[in-house]
Amino acid sequence: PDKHQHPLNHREVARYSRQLILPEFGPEGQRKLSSTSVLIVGCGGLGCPAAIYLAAAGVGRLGLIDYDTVELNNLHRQILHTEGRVGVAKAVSIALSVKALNSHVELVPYEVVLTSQVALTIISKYDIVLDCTDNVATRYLLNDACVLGNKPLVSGSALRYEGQLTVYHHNGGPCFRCLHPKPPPPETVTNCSDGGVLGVVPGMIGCLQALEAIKLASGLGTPLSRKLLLFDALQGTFRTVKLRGGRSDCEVCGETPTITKLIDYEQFCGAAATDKEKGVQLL
Amino acid sequence: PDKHQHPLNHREVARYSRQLILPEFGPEGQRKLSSTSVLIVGCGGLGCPAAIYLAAAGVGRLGLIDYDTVELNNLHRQILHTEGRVGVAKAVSIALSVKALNSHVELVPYEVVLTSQVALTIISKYDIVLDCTDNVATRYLLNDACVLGNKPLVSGSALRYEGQLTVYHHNGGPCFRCLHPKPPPPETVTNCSDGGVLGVVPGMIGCLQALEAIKLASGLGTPLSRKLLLFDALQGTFRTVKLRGGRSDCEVCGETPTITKLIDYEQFCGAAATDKEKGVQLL
Amino acid sequence: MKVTLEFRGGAELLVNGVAQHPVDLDGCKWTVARLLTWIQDNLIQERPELFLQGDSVRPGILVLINDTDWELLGELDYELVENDNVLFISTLHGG
Amino acid sequence: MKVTLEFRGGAELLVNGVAQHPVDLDGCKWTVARLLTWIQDNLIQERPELFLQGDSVRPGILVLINDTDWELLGELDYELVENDNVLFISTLHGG
Ligand SMILES: [Zn+2]
Ligand SMILES: [Zn+2]
Repeated sequence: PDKHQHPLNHREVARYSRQLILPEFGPEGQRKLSSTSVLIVGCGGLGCPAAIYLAAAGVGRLGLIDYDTVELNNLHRQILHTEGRVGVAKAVSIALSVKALNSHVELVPYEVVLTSQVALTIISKYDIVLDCTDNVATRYLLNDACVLGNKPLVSGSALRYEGQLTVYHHNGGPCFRCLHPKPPPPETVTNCSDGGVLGVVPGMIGCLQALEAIKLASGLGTPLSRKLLLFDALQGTFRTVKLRGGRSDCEVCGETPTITKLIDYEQFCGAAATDKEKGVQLL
Repeated sequence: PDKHQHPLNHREVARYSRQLILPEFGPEGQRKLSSTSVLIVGCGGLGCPAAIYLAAAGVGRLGLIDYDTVELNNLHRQILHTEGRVGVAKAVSIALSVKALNSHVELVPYEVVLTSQVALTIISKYDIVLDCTDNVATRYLLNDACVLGNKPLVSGSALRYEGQLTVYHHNGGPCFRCLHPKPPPPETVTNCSDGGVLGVVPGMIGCLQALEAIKLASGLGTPLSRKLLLFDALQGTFRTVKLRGGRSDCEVCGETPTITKLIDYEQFCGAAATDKEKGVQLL
Repeated sequence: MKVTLEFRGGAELLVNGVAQHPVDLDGCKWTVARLLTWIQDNLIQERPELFLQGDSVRPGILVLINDTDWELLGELDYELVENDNVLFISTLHGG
Repeated sequence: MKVTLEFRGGAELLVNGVAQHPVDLDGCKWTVARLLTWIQDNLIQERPELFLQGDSVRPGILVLINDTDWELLGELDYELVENDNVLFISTLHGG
């Protein structure tokens, strides 16, 4: 029997009534969402809003990956953590907040570093992957894993007052490597520890990642594939630019790929897979 | 002594380090934010994200108005409430979630209906007001109160797959009445109970309301005054349109105002100040 | 004269749920006032009073011409030019 | 020929922190390749290797011409026309 066809129970009708009455969504959209699993990689500024809005909407299963623990300096933007959970694993902390809102979502926290050894195994268990990470090496790793595992990748990023969003490897659109065959020189990459970020910027982008995942899961609307959204918080402006399609000569998603298994991404990028502070004097 | 001049203490430097290193924000922006009070009217789909991001960023005092209690059907979009708090006052529920994230923000929950009797007294205690309400009568009331009390009003709204955002009564820009001298016919107004809403849409707009309030408080960037942002979640598009300035013949903010104290807004609009379900059969 | 009419924020429900209407108007002198009558006669399916009231749009609908408030452009007297975009947006109140 | 150059996502730090640069280029035949050299000579304050690498932009910078990926328009060979907007955007990685 089709897993989308189960009737909604009384509890689901009561809880989701405000989205069930949306004509394009309806009970069918709700069923699709509840049979969809989403993997959130990174439980920080992007992962928090993405996780809570996906759970609120009633996604079936939510995987939450982060090797890190909550620090006080996370709390200006990572809104699902709490003062009382400083020192607790971020994946566990998000799961606690999400469970309080919706106990019917299946939550799978992973307190691991996403490495080339574990990535494909974990990703294979999910339908949609969200890149909520904070460093170049993990972004290439996740991209290649999603291409090899054939999953759409909803990629968000934020720094200072700007945010970027797109959906990779979906419906003929490009993957991250199609846009960026070579990694950036390490000295040109700024992370949130060094460059700072206004907290509500990843808030916005994380909400939009949840929205894109809901659209992919339910078939609603037009996903942001082959398009890149640029958000400028200071001006309050949004700009959508048109991207190339998938490149036939892409090393991972092209016609004759040379990357057929995951490689060493820290070596490839010349940078560590972490956004940890490097002891910079801030003030 | 200027209240903006107090030095940041060690805890503040540690907690807010990622926004303190933003050159345009810095310690001065943080001090301005911590000496700013923001009133959030409506603790629902817009008020939740607005409250948590303002608190995370370190606003000084947060007023939270809502007469209503948490219901199960709120939880698909009102992400600061929990299953365990169904039946609890929404203003109190938000305060509990916000306090867990940042115990240094002063929280003032008001479990009241915003009426013409209490509005001016409450608003006079705050620097910036956020309209996170859900009905036309309260929106006119709040607009007139902000004009009479001379406070900028960050107005957000959401329905189905669309959201709207602007800042009223700021820097020569229009107030709500400049745009809408007459209320809409009641039969043309749809609320979230009747029309439904995808939860992440008020999520986005509430984040943007927090952003606009942070910009107003800290003097960063360009506020969304004389402009209206239109968000379409299905297409993933944002559009900013240019609005008129304040009208010299506006009944409340014009040169010879006829509205010099608050009136009866339910009578003016021919509609109740509530978004309660009217027993509609949903499915 | 080719112009695009758009209906958003719920106003699209007055025109069969379709947001974008590219239309080709006969002749060349079209004020917004004339356009409103044309829309009422040609696009509105039912309950025209939910779109027009008197000779203007009903309270609650904003009119934007090329993304600018029509109040800055002469409102009913504005004369359309080729490729203009006229957006009718119903103000939302939910939260 | 008047064109607007924009630098975003951190790329503006290479050009004095200014995002928008309206410029007036001498003559009329300007490929993007020629523009890149001009930018390096006229706008980049220091460390040009953070903008150019070989004869193209360094990895991590996307080029958008009138909001369209330059890869769809011929990349270095695209010939600019009056009022073109060329956006250099550094890809963000924070979260
Ligand atoms: Zn590719
Ligand atoms: Zn006014």
